[in-house]
Order: sequence, then structure tokens, then C-alpha cells
Amino acid sequence: MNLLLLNILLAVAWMMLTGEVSSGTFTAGLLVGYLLLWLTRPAWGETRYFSKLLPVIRFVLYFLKELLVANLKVAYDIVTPKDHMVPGIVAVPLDVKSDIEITLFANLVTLTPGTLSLDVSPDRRTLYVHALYVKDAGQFRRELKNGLEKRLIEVMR
Amino acid sequence: MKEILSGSLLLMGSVFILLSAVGILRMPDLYTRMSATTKASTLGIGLVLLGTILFWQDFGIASRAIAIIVFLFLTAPVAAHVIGRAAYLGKVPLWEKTNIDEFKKREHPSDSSSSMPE
Amino acid sequence: MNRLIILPVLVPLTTALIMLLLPRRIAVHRLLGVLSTLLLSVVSVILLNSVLSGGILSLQAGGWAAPFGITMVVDTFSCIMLAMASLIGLTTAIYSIGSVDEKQEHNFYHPLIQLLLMGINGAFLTGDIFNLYVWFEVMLISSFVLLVLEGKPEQFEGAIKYVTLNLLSSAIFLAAVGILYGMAGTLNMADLAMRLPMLEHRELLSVAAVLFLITFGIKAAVFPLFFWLPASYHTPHVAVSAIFAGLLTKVGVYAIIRFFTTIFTLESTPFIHHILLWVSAFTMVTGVLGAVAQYDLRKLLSFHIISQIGYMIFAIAIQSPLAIAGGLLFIVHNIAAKTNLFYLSGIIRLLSGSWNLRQIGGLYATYPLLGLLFLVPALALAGIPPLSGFWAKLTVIQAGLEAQQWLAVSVALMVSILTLYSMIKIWNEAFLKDNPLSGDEGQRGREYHGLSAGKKTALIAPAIILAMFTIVSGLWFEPFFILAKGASLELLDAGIYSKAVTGGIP
Amino acid sequence: MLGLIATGFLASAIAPVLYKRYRENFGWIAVLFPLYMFFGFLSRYPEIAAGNSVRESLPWVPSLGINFSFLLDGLSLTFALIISLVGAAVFLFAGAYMKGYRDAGRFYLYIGVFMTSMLGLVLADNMLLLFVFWELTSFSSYLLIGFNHHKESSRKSALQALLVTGGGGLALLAGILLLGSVTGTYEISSFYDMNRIITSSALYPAIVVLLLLGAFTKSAQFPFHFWLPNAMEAPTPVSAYLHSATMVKAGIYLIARLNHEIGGTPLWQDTVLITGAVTMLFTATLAFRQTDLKKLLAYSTLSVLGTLVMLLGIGSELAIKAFFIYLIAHSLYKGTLFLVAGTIDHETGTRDVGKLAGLRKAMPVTAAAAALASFSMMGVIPLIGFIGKETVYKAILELDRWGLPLIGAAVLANACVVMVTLLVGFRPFLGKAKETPRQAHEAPLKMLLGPSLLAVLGLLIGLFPDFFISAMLEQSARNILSEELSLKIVLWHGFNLVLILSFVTLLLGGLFYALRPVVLRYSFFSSLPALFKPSSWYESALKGMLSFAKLQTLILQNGYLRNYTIVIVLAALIPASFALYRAAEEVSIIPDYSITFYEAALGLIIIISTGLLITSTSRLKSIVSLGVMGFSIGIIFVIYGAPDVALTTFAIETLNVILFVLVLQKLPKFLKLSRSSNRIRDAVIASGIGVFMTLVVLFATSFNISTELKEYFAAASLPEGKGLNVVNVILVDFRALDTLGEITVLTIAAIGVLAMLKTATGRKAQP
Amino acid sequence: MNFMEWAVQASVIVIGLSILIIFLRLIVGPSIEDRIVALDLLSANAIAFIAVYSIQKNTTTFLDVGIILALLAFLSTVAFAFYLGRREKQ
Amino acid sequence: MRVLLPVIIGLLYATGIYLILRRSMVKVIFGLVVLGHAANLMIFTVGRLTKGSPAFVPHGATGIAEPFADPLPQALILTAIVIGFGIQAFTIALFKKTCQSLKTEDLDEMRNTDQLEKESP
Amino acid sequence: MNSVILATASRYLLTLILMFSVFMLLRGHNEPGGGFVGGLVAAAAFALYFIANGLDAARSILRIEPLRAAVLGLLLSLLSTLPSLVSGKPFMTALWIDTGIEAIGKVGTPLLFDVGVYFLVLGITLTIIFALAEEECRV
Ligand code: NA
Ligand code: NA
Repeated sequence: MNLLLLNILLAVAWMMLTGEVSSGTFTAGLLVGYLLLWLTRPAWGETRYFSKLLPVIRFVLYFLKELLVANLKVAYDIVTPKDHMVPGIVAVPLDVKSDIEITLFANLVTLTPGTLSLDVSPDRRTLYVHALYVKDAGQFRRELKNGLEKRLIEVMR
Repeated sequence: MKEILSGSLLLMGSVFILLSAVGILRMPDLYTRMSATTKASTLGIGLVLLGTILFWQDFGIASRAIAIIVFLFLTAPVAAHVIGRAAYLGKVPLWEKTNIDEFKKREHPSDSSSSMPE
Repeated sequence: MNRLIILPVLVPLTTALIMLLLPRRIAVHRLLGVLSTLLLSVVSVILLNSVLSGGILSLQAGGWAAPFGITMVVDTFSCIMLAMASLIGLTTAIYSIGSVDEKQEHNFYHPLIQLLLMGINGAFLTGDIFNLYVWFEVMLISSFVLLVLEGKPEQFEGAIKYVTLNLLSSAIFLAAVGILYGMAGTLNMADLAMRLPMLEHRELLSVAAVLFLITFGIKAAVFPLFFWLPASYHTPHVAVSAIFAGLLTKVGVYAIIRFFTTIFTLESTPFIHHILLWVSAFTMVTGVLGAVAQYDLRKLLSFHIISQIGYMIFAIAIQSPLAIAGGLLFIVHNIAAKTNLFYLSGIIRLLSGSWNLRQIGGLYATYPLLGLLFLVPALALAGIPPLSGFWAKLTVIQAGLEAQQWLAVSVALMVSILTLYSMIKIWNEAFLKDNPLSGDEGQRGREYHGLSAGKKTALIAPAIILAMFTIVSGLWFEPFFILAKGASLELLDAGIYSKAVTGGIP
Repeated sequence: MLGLIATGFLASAIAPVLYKRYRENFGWIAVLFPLYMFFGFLSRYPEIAAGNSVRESLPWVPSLGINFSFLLDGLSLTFALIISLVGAAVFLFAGAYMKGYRDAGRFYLYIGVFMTSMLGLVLADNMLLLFVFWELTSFSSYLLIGFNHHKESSRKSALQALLVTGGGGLALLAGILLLGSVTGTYEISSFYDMNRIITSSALYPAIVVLLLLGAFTKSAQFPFHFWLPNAMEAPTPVSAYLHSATMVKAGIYLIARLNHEIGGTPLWQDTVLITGAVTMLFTATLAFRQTDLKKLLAYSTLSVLGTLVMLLGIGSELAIKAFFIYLIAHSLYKGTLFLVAGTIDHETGTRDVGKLAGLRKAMPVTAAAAALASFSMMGVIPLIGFIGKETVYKAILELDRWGLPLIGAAVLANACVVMVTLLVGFRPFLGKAKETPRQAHEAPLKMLLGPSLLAVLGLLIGLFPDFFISAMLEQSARNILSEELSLKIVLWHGFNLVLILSFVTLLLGGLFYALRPVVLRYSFFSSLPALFKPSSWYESALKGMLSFAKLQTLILQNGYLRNYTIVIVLAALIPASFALYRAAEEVSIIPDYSITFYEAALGLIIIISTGLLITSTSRLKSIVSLGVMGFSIGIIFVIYGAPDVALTTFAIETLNVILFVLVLQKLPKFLKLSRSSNRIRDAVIASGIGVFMTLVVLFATSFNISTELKEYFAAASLPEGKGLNVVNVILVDFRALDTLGEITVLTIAAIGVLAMLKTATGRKAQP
Repeated sequence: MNFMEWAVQASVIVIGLSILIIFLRLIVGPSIEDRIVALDLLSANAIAFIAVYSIQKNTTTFLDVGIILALLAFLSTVAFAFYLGRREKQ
Repeated sequence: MRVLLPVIIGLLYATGIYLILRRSMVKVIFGLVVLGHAANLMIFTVGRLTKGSPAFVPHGATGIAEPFADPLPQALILTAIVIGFGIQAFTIALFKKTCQSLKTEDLDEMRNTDQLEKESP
Repeated sequence: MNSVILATASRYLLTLILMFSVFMLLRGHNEPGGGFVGGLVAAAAFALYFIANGLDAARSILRIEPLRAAVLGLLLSLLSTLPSLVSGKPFMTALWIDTGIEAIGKVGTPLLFDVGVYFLVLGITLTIIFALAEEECRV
């Protein structure tokens, strides 16, 4: 995280140099700073500040795709008769550990249409998820863990 | 071109919004309504705001619109979570066709859920 | 000199802020309370002096010319009101030292009194109708809090009515301000005074006038809008009752006078003045009858407030220079006498342990000086010469006779005998009759004896100050009359106020 | 004279202090005060007798025409001398009589204030100044009558006296003000040649009625007489002073003083005459039932007061002469007899005539003084009372109109007075001594000196009337009638009709005395229905007023908040609707029904959420409805170009939700509490308000408004206010004072919440 | 009327319609949670409306209202949930 | 909307008044809130409406061209809203304390302070 | 409210919202916003934190007694009028200084006044909320 701070400082410096205080110059500063930091990366020792960029972008794209697809699926359900829904509440065991990870995971689950994180168990090992299509709870668990959770852990650690 | 893109985004967003509205009306119980609609409207609003960004093509506007989108994406799931949880603990009934309830086992090992309308 | 105009608002606000920054230094609160009100008294005297010598003063807040910013104005009338508010503020600050317990003082009693004074002074000073609303609210909310500061059940009960009805009044006030702005496009009183005569929609104007009348009527507690007052005024701490009784209703009266001389005139809204006449008669009568029916000392005094307001409204309804002067004199007299009676009621309570006249007695035998002290405001209220109340009554009645309002004058005279009756009732019950409780029971609640000498002085001194005021203003009445007459002529001269505010642009 | 009055008040103020110092002997000190006054006035006697008058004037409230104007002429000097002389006797007497009374020091304060006010009253040459003193006598007499205030009867009588005379006083005030408005001045001496102006004024009847109301109540004329016998609750010196010699004569003084200026019309003369005559006879007959020495004297006093008023009503030279002599005679003998009654009471412990007899041996001096005064009161030669009565009869007989019935009435009334005299002045002293609560002894010197002096003076004046009072009479009559008179007063007129009438009076009086027990037994007076008793009129008026007050208060201040709200709402709605109705003619509304889809949707949502709010049975549902309403209104603000307002609305709505949510748990569930009839009533009222406000808004927006301010703000915002957001510039600059007040309100609200929640509550200690 | 105007017009109508539909849910409930969800959704839709309206009226100032609205709607939902959660405990 | 808005204002006033005439204290508070809305909307409307043109000086300009919404009523409403909020917050707390203290929220049971004392001491 | 998700989210949202509130405050003179709304938004942030993490946590984050913050805010607003009094201009006359920095622009007493309003509103809102919450928790 230190590098992030440095990056921001560089952005501010850029802003000062250009003599224009605006969000545009700030963003430019950020980009320039990132580039500079990347160029000088040996100076910063072992850091994952640079290797994170791609996975983050990939994760976001993956999530947006999921979002759109699931939305369309639900949209279809909304406009057609509702009888083929099989809702259920499933307990999903968690591999994510820290607060931020749990929160992110739960929220992403909720954001994905058709699923809704109801609660985290007090021991933080289980997430209870309400979903619209739970033909098989085991399969549902697996899909969630292998998809979203795995990618999240990849990005976070 | 800009106008076409922007207008289409607006229309698409509106349609998603309408869908979520229909969803909240049509879905059988609170949980399905929440599952179905929160995101739909989030996406819809996101699209509308994207359309707005495209229309103005102004950095200030864009940053504000993006702020709204980010904020919505941050808060909508949390809100859904707190309400859903409260509803479940408050014994808002599940649809009768609900397949499986693994939450109940933890919360109410013995009794069956009963309705409690406020 | 006009830079001083803002001080009556700033001084109490600053004082309150300092108190709030030192929440646990009660001794500082007490000292500051007295100092601030002393300073206010000095300021109001200086202002009065310069208004008398140099005419109406105005201050354009923020330096924005008249109709655009907010104007603060002092004419003789507002100076008189400021001076009375300072006097009552000062005496209450002293009285509170003797009577208010530390728990309430820790609950921000002293800053709240300062903020109440700030609201009251602001209302007297402003020359802008919306700004008046703001000051009214400052005053109201402070009074709400002061009302329930002790947390007694009866205070909550009284407060519910007080708060609800006063908020209703605020809603009406806002509506009236809205209508007036919607018609004239301005909020400045002087500007309104100049614009309204040029408006085509005269009748619509009287809708606004009626609504203002109702708003201020509720604040002034006139018939049939007074219910909140007897429901609540006897419940708070007596020092709070006293300052309420002295000042709050008079702010309503002030506003009625200000609006119906400066903005709306007799010619523009004739039927309002008919209403006022009837209202005044009913107010006098129902108030005094309410008082007569009571045995609770403070309830009795509370109903009296209403009755006395009737006289002021009567004066406004007649609206001759003499009548308005009489109304002003009535306000001045009433503020001092009424507050004093509440102070004394508090002392009586400390001596006897009760507010109920049936359970009090024998005070004259044991505390003759207290008895004489009580007689001063009581007789002044009953209009016994040569105390201040006599002159106020005399002036109002003379004005009534000149206006040939025979019926209303008869009512006023009859009410004054009932006033005498009810004052004598207190005198008879609390002072003359033997103490109904004997022995240990008779000593019950005699908290007074447990007080330190300093606290006792703090209790008695305000009563003596106000009694002196009542006596002196009675014996040396001429300057008061000249002052009131001057203020009245100033109020009734349509141009003088506007000229002072807008700087001579007609 | 102002100095004299001021000295009087000051002296009274220090009396209690001095009393504390000297106690037993204070009477001797106190008497110096009236004596000083008396001799002061006496020193002016030659000047006044020579036909001059002394006028002093100092401005008091010149703007209202009120001045410290004093006039010493024959009339006022006569009264002043009586007041100070009887005052001296009473002060001395009180020195002994009040011994043992608690707080006797206060007594001297009151009576001193009273005497001074009384002097001020008769000396005042300004009507309003006179009124000031008039009220002061009323109030100081209230304190004196109620001096034994631990007794309820005492308090009641004092209040009665105060209310009756105070009520009259207010009438007097109104009369004075009207008189002032006719004459343009309040200075009595300025009225002097205004009789024509006053009597021809349209206000004249009102002036007469009001002034006489004041005078009659003060002088206890029928039907206001009842307070005087009740005032006998006062310590005897008070009765002697106020209720025979001085205060009750204030009304008579007023009539006499104004007789020339206002009188001369049938209205004035007849009213005064008839009231006086009725009082004279009616109150005399009431004496039959009395057994208390003081009450007996009180009724006879009433009769005399009636006679005096009647004489003023007759208004002839002779009548004025009679008035004058009778006035002095009465003051002297009645003062004596009251003090004698007080002495008897003080020495024996009772005032019941039935229980008193044979005191002459134990109290010889008292008996002698009583006898002298009694002879004067009965009108026996050669005392002044004889001259008085003779002149009265003569004055009546002189009348063309009403002479016969009046002389009959006078004889009857005087016979009753004779009976009273026999009962009070003789019976206690004659016959065999009876057992009394206290062993009778002769009274101390302080108590004897006063009555003896007055009694002897009665004799002396009777013997040498010319020397003592002729000059005064001349001057007084001149003040009353404004004519030069030269009436010699002589003791003996020879045998004539008047003398016969005097004899008849005495005989009748004796007869009454003898028949009294019988009359008492069959007396219709004792069973007089309440309807005919003015005192019961007072009682029922008071009681009626009290129950009306209670009823009114119960109805008006009924404790139901919603009733208060309804009254206030209707009080606003009705006159405002009336005004709106009249305004309807001047506006022409061209309704603009154009509406967009989203506006319609918004309107629909607001309308439905009000419905939800009203019908909701759940608190949370209500809050949600309220939230919807607030958010919709916020959107309206957005639509109409008020983003700042919208922002604030949203923010506050949300905070409201939080607040409600925080307190809701503590609030009980909704109950359906109102009856459906109430709900309908409330709905009607509410709809009235709704329709009214709708119309007001439509009307108010139906014409063009001045846009001067709007344009100014738009133009000045950037260059002068340095801001693009005009609303914000207004808030923090143009109208920053509003904002200062606004944030003060917020601060107070927060303090309030904090203070309120810090205090512990509970219903446990409610009385 | 060009496409953009048409699209804006249509969007306003569609969003307005959605708002009405959601409001219907708010009216019928049945549970209080349903109403809260509906309220939350209403404010979200209001944001969309504001965005479209600002295009229609060619003003940018309204967009700030949207940010606040998003924030506050979330807060009130959480507050309601807080209340409901406490209700369960009692 | 020229007609609809006045109607809504009237409706809000009516609702507010109706609610403060209830016996339940909580409803009275709701009534006060609604009255506040009504008053604000009224001032806003009576100050004349302008659609969609807030009073902001455009960047680069020195003034605003008509039409634009009158900023003064907006400023007034803002002040009134804030004041209303403060008072409302206090009132809510007050009503709550009252409820706790008197153990009822039925206003008809709060008549003690208005009553005349009993005849006997 | 005992929820990891809400508690975690609230920590991030707190800073985010606070930042936004300062933003609202500072540009209120030119765009919608201002001290009042800014203060309310800031208060909302703390209210959210209180709901998610409890009263004590919220108080400790705030560090200052909310009423004191309010009073200091009011004092600041009042002090912003001081220059007008000292310089002999009518009460509350605005005084401006040009910073020369474009993004900040001119700084004047009205801005100071608005900053006072911000702290005041923040303070009093939290005073009220915390007071009510405290009561709620006590019973
Ligand atoms: Na004027
Ligand atoms: Na702003």
C-alpha cells in the first residue's frame, strides 16, 4: 500500500507541476506516476503492486460479464411465468478469511443477479446465500466457490 | 453517433429499471424480489448514468456520474444484505416453493418459520 | 451608533457560547448571565438615548441595501421593548441564582435563558418578516427546552400542548410570509409598507393579514387562541415561568403592533380592527374569569397574563396615538408587574411548600415585608393608583372613551374590578388567612430557611428591583408617558419608518 | 399642601418602626401627627373665613392633565378640620385600644395612610388627583377593615367594602374621564363656570350617572349601603374614623364639591334627593334588628348619610345650611359614640346591648361623654345635634314638591335614630349592672380623652354656633352653591312647627324603643326575602360570577389538545375564508391544466402516500409513507430548479427516519382512539383548510409579481457575493443573519434533546 | 424530434412507469421489509430520473442531488434494518 | 402542474391538520412533519415556479439569463426546513419522553395540567 | 447491528462519505451543496458507523464531544462576522481575499461562516442521534 500512497503523491506533484488543479491532471498524474514506479520497480523491493493490475482488470471484466448475463437471465424470468424458479437458501463454506474479503465476496454474490447474501455465520466460516435457482445445493456451492471466490482470492492475495 | 449511443444506453437502462420494477411486483416473496431486483435496477441506473456521461462528455459530470455508480455498487449489496437478514430473522415468510433452507437449521433448529407481518 | 444594533443579539449569543464551552463551570454561568444582561441593559439605554435624539436607527446586515439584505431597525418602540427585556433578563439572571437548582444549571439552564433573550431581542430588532420568523423560532425552541428542563411529568404534559399549538402557529406564520412574499415580492417591512398600498389585490392582502393576526394572536395568547398558556405556564421552574410570563406573550403583542401599524394600516384592513376589538373584550373577560376560578397560584397568575393582553389588544384595536401609547405603557407596566408576581410566587412556594392557595396561609403575619412587596405588583396589576398599572389603564380607557367604544370600555373597567378581586384572593389566602397547616406540617417544605444568605438575597433583590420600577414609573409617570406617546406617534406615521430603513427613497 | 400630604405618607411609613420602639406610649406620639395637621389647617382658618382660598399646583403628569393641585377653601377646610380633629381623637384612643393587638404598628401605617389620603381627597383640585386619593382611601380602608385578618368574616367584609367602593371608583374614573373630555381639563377650579358646557353636553347623563355611582358607593347609599354595617368587623377606632366621620363622607364631599359645576339639573338634583331619602328611611328601619352596639351605630350612620345626600339633593340655601351643620354634628357625636362603644367593648368584652347595663358606676366619665353625644344625636337642646335636626326639618318643609312625604320619612328615620341612641348611649349605663365577660373598669385616659373632647365640642358648638361655625358655613355654602350667603346660625328659633316635629321625633323614638322587642318578634324585616336585600344581590352576584368563571374555565380550558387545535384552526379559517371570499372577485384564474407524465405520477404518489399515512395502523408503515412523501417533494424541488432545497430535503428526510427509528421502540403501538364521529368532524375541518390553502395558492399566483429581488440576486451573486450558487450566496451572505438564527435554533434543539434525555423521569412523585 | 430527444422522452416515461409500479409494491407490502425494499428502489429510480431529467433540461446541477440521494437512501435502508433487527431482539 | 401543485399543497395541509387532531401523540408528530412540508411547498409555489432552471450563474457569465427559478424562496425554505428539522428532532425526543413519563400516548389522558383543583384541599 | 459485512463496509464508507461531505461544503458556494448539507452528510456517515459498529465505536471515532463540535462550529460562524465588526463595516459584511489559486479561488468570511455551519450541523445532528441512541441502549 505504500506504493499506492507514493503514486498519489506523484499525482499531486504532477498537478502542481502542470499548474492546473483538476481531476483530469490528477488522473494523468496517477498514470504517469504508475508508469514511473513500474519503470523503477527494482527500487521498491518485493512488491505485488505491479503484478496486481492485470488480475484486477480481469476480475472486473469477469464480474461485469457475470452481471450482465445474470441480469438478462433474471430479466427473462421476470417477464415469463415464474413457475420454473426453484429458490432456496444455501450455506456456503468460506475460504476467504479477512473482513474485507468476506465483505467483498458477500457483496459480489449479492450483486450477481439471482443470488443474495443473507448472513455470515458468527464463526465467519459460512455464508448463507439465497438464490433463485437451487436445484442442487452442492452444485450451487461448487459453482460459487470455483467461480467468484477463487477469482477473488486470486486478486486479493 | 454520440447521441445514438447515449440514447440507446438511456433506453437500455430504463428497460432494466422497468424490468426490476416489474420484478418487484411479480416475484412471489421478499427474498426472490430482492434477488431479482436490486441488481437489475443497479445495472439499469448504471447504464442510464453511462448514457448521461456520454451525452455531456464533461469531466466533472463524468466523475460525478461514476461516483454515483461506484457508490451504488458499493452500497446496494450491503443494503440488500441488511434487509434480507432482518427479514429472515424477523420471520418474513419464504415462498412455499422454496426448495431448501440451510439457514433455518442454524437459526431455528426446531420450529418452522411463521409469518410476522408488521 | 447603529453598529450597536446587533449587540442585543450578539451579546446573549456569545455569552451562551462561552457558557456552552465551559459546561461544568456553573459559577461562571451565573456570573456571565448577570454580566450579559447588565451589558444588554446598558446597550438598550444607549440605543434609546440615540433614538430619542437622532430618530430611528437601522443597520443593513451584511451591508446589503434595504430590500435585498436583512435590515435591523430600532425605533422608540423596539428600544422600549429591548430595555424591558434587558431588565427582565437581568432580574431573572439574579433570581435564578437563588432559585434554580444545580442540576438544571448543568442542563444548560443559563445558556438557554441567554438564547431565549437572543430570540426575543432579535424579534424586537428585525425589520424583515422572514427574519422575524427565525427569531420567533429561536425564542420558541429555547422556551420549549426551558419548559421541560426539570423533567417533571406535568412539564411534559404542558409542553405537549405548548409545543403543538406553537408549531401550528409557526406553520401559519410561514404560510402568511409566503403569501405576502408571493404578492409583494419583498420581505422587508419598510419595503412592504411602501409596496402594499400600490398593490391591486387589496382583499387578498387581508387574507395574509388575518393569518399574521392569528399567528401573533397565538403567541400573544388572545381569545380564543390562548389555551397553550394556562396549560403550561405553571409547570416549569418558577424563574422560567417568570421570564415567560414577562416577555413571551409581549413579543406576540409587539409583532401585532408592528405589523398592524407599519405594514397593514387601519385603512387597508378595516375588518381586522373590528375583530381585534371583539377579541380584546373576550380576552380580558375570559382571562380574568379563568384567574378567578383558580386556586393554584401560578395558574391564577397565568390566566391573568391573558386578561392583561386583552387591554393591549384593545389599545391596538382603537389605534389612536393615545391608545397605542396606552398599549405600550400597558406592556411596560405588565412586564414588570407580572414577572415580579411570578418571582414572588416562587418565594411563597419556598416559604410554604405549596402552589395551592388553600394550603398556604399566614404569610403576612410572619413576613410583613414580603406582603408589602407582593402588594406593589398586585395592586399595580389591579390598576390601583399611583402605581404603574393605573396609568396604563387610565390611558387605555381614556383612549377608549375618546373612540366612543363604550361597551369595550365598560368591559375593561369591569375586568379591572375582577382583577382586583383575584389579586385580593391571593392576598387573602396566602397572606391574611391563618396557615392551614400547623406544627410540623406547617413547616413542611420551608426550603427557604435552608438557603444561604446569598441565595436569599438573589431571590428578594429582583422582586425589590421590579417593585421599585413599578412604584417609580407610577410616581414619576410623565417621562414614561412622553416616551410612549413619542413611540406611538412614530409607529403611526407611515413614512418615518420606511424612510429610516430605505434611506429616504420614497 | 403637597408637602403636608407627602409628610403624611412618610410619617405613616415610619409609624411601624416607631411603634416597635415605643409600643405602650405610642398613642401619645401618634396623636401629634393629626394634631399637627389640625393646627396647621386651623391656622389657615382666618384667611379662609375671610373669603379667600389657597391654591397650589405642581405638575405631575401634565401631558395627561394631572397635577398636584390643591385647593383650600371653606368646604375643603371644613372637611380637613373634621378629618384631622376626629383623627386626633381616634389616634389617641387607638393607642390604648390597640394594645394587645398583634401588629398594631401596621395599624398606624394603614390609618396614617388613610388619613393622609382622605386629606388629599378633600384638598385635591384636580379630579384625577382626587381619584388617586379616593382609591387610596378605598384600599387603606380595606386593610383597616380586614385588620383582624385571621377571622374569615373580617376578610370577607373587607373584600366586600373594597369591591363595592372599588367598583364605584371605576365608575367614578370613567365619569371623571368623560367630564375631562367635555371640559378639556381636570382642574376642579377650572370647571367653575362651565356648568352650561357640562350640562348641555351629550355625555352629561353618563357623567352624572358615573360620578354619582362613585359617590353613592363610597357613601353607602341605597342600594350599596350593605358594606358599611359589615365593615364593623374593623377595630372600633377604624369604625369611628372611617365609617362615621371621614371616608363615608368622601362621596358626600364629592357631590357637594361638584354640585355647582354639574348640578342644577333635574337629573342631578332628583337622583341625589331620592337616593338620599330612600337611604335615610330604609337603613334607619334596618336598625331595629340590631343588638350589636357598633351595628346599631352603623345603621344610624347610614340613615344620616342618606339625610346628608338628600339635603344636597334639595339644594336650597337652607338645605345646604342644614347639610353643613348636620355634617359637623354627626361627625362629633358619632365619633364619640363609636369610641364609647369601643370603650365598652374593650372594658367589658361585649358589645351586645342585651348584655350591658348599669355601667355608669364603673365608667362614669364614659357615661357622661356618651350622654352628651347621645343628646346631640337625639337632637336635644342645647347641643349641636338639635340645631342640625331643626334645620333639616326646616329645609324639608320649605320644599313645594315632595315636602310632606319627605318630612314624614325624615321624622320616622330620626325616630329610629333616637331609638338607636337610647340603645347605645343610655341603656348600657342605666339600670342594674349585669355580669359581663370582663369586669368593667373606667377606661384609661387615652381612651377617654378623645370621646370626651368630641362630646364637649358638640355642646360648645351648640351653645356658640356663631362663633364656631358660621364663617365656615358661609364659605362652604359659597363653594357648594356659589352664592353669597349670610345665614346666621342660632340655637333657639322659638316655638314653631319644627320644634313640634322635634318633639314628635323624640316621642316616636321612645315609642320605638319600648316597642322594639315586640317589633323584633313580628318583624317582617327578619324574614325579608333575599330578593329585596341588596346585600344578597352582592352575594349572588359574587357567587354567580365565581360559578360562571369556573364553568367557563372548564369549558374553554378543557384539557383536550385537539379541541384547542380545532378552535385555533377554525379561528384562523373562518375570518381568513371570509377575506378570501371577498378576494375572489379581484382575481381571475386561468387554470393551466397542462401536466407531464412524471408530474402526474409524482402527484399520484404524494396523494396516495397521504392516504397511507392517514389510514396506517402501523408506525413503521407511517414512517415509510412519510419518507415517500418527503422524497417525492424533494423531486418536485428538483423539477422546479431547486437542487439545494432538494438536497436538504433528502438529507433531512433520512435523518428523520433515523430519529424515528431510534425512538420508535419506546413508543406504544397505534391505537384507534377517536370515535368515528370525531374523525368525520376532523376530516371536514381538515378539508376546509385544504381547500382554503389550495385557493390561496391559486389566487396568490394568479398575477405577476415584482421580480426586483430575484433579478438583483442573480446579478449580484457573482460580482458581489463571489458565488455561482445564488441560493448559497443568499444563505451565507445576503441573508446570513437568517442562517445565524437558524443554526442557533439547531444548537438549542440539540441542547434540549441532551438536557431532556439526561433528566430522569417517572411518574412516581406526581401529586 | 431527434433520436436523443425521443430516447430521453421515452426514458422519462419508462422510469416514471417503473416508479409507479414499485410504488404499488410499497402500497401492498405485505411485510414492512417489502415496503423498505420498495422505498430503496424508489430512491434509486429517482436517481435515474434525475439523470435523464438533467439531460432533458440541459442542466448539470441536478446530478449532485443524485449522489446524495444514493447515499441517503442507503442510510435510511440501513436504519430501517437496524430498527427491524432490534425489534427481533425484544 | 399549475393546478396540481396547489391541490397537493392543500392536501398536505389537510393531512397535517387531520393528523394533529388525532389522539395518538405519534400521529400528531407526523402531522407536524406534513404541515412543515406543506408550508415549504407553499412558499415555493407562491414564489412562482420555473421549471428546470436553477439559479446558478453559468461558468464564465456574470449573471443569469431568464428564465430561472427565484432563489429567494429557495433560501427561505432551506432556512425553514433546517429550523423545522431542529424543532422536529426536539419534538420527537419530547414526545418520547412524555410517553415514557406519563405511560401513555393518548392525548386525551393528558389533561391534568388544565384541570381546576378539587374543591377540598 | 451485528454484521461483519455492514461493519466492514461502514469503515470504508465512512471515509468516503466524509470526503464527499467536505467536497459538498467547499464547493457549495458555486454548485449545489454547502455547509448545511455537507454537515448533514458527515453526520450521516457517523450515523452509519454507529449503526454498524455501536455507539462507543462511533464516539471514539469522532473523538470530540459532538455538542462541543457544534458549539465550536457556531463560534466559528460567529467569528466569521468579527472582521466586519472590527473593520467598521455593517455587521456580517463579507470580506474576501483572493488566494490566486484557481481551484480554491477567493476565500472569504462567508466561506468561513459556511464551515462553521458544517461543524455545527455535524455536531448537533450527532448530539441528537447519540443522545437518543444512548437512551435507547440504556433501557
Ligand atoms: Na408606521
Ligand atoms: Na448551498
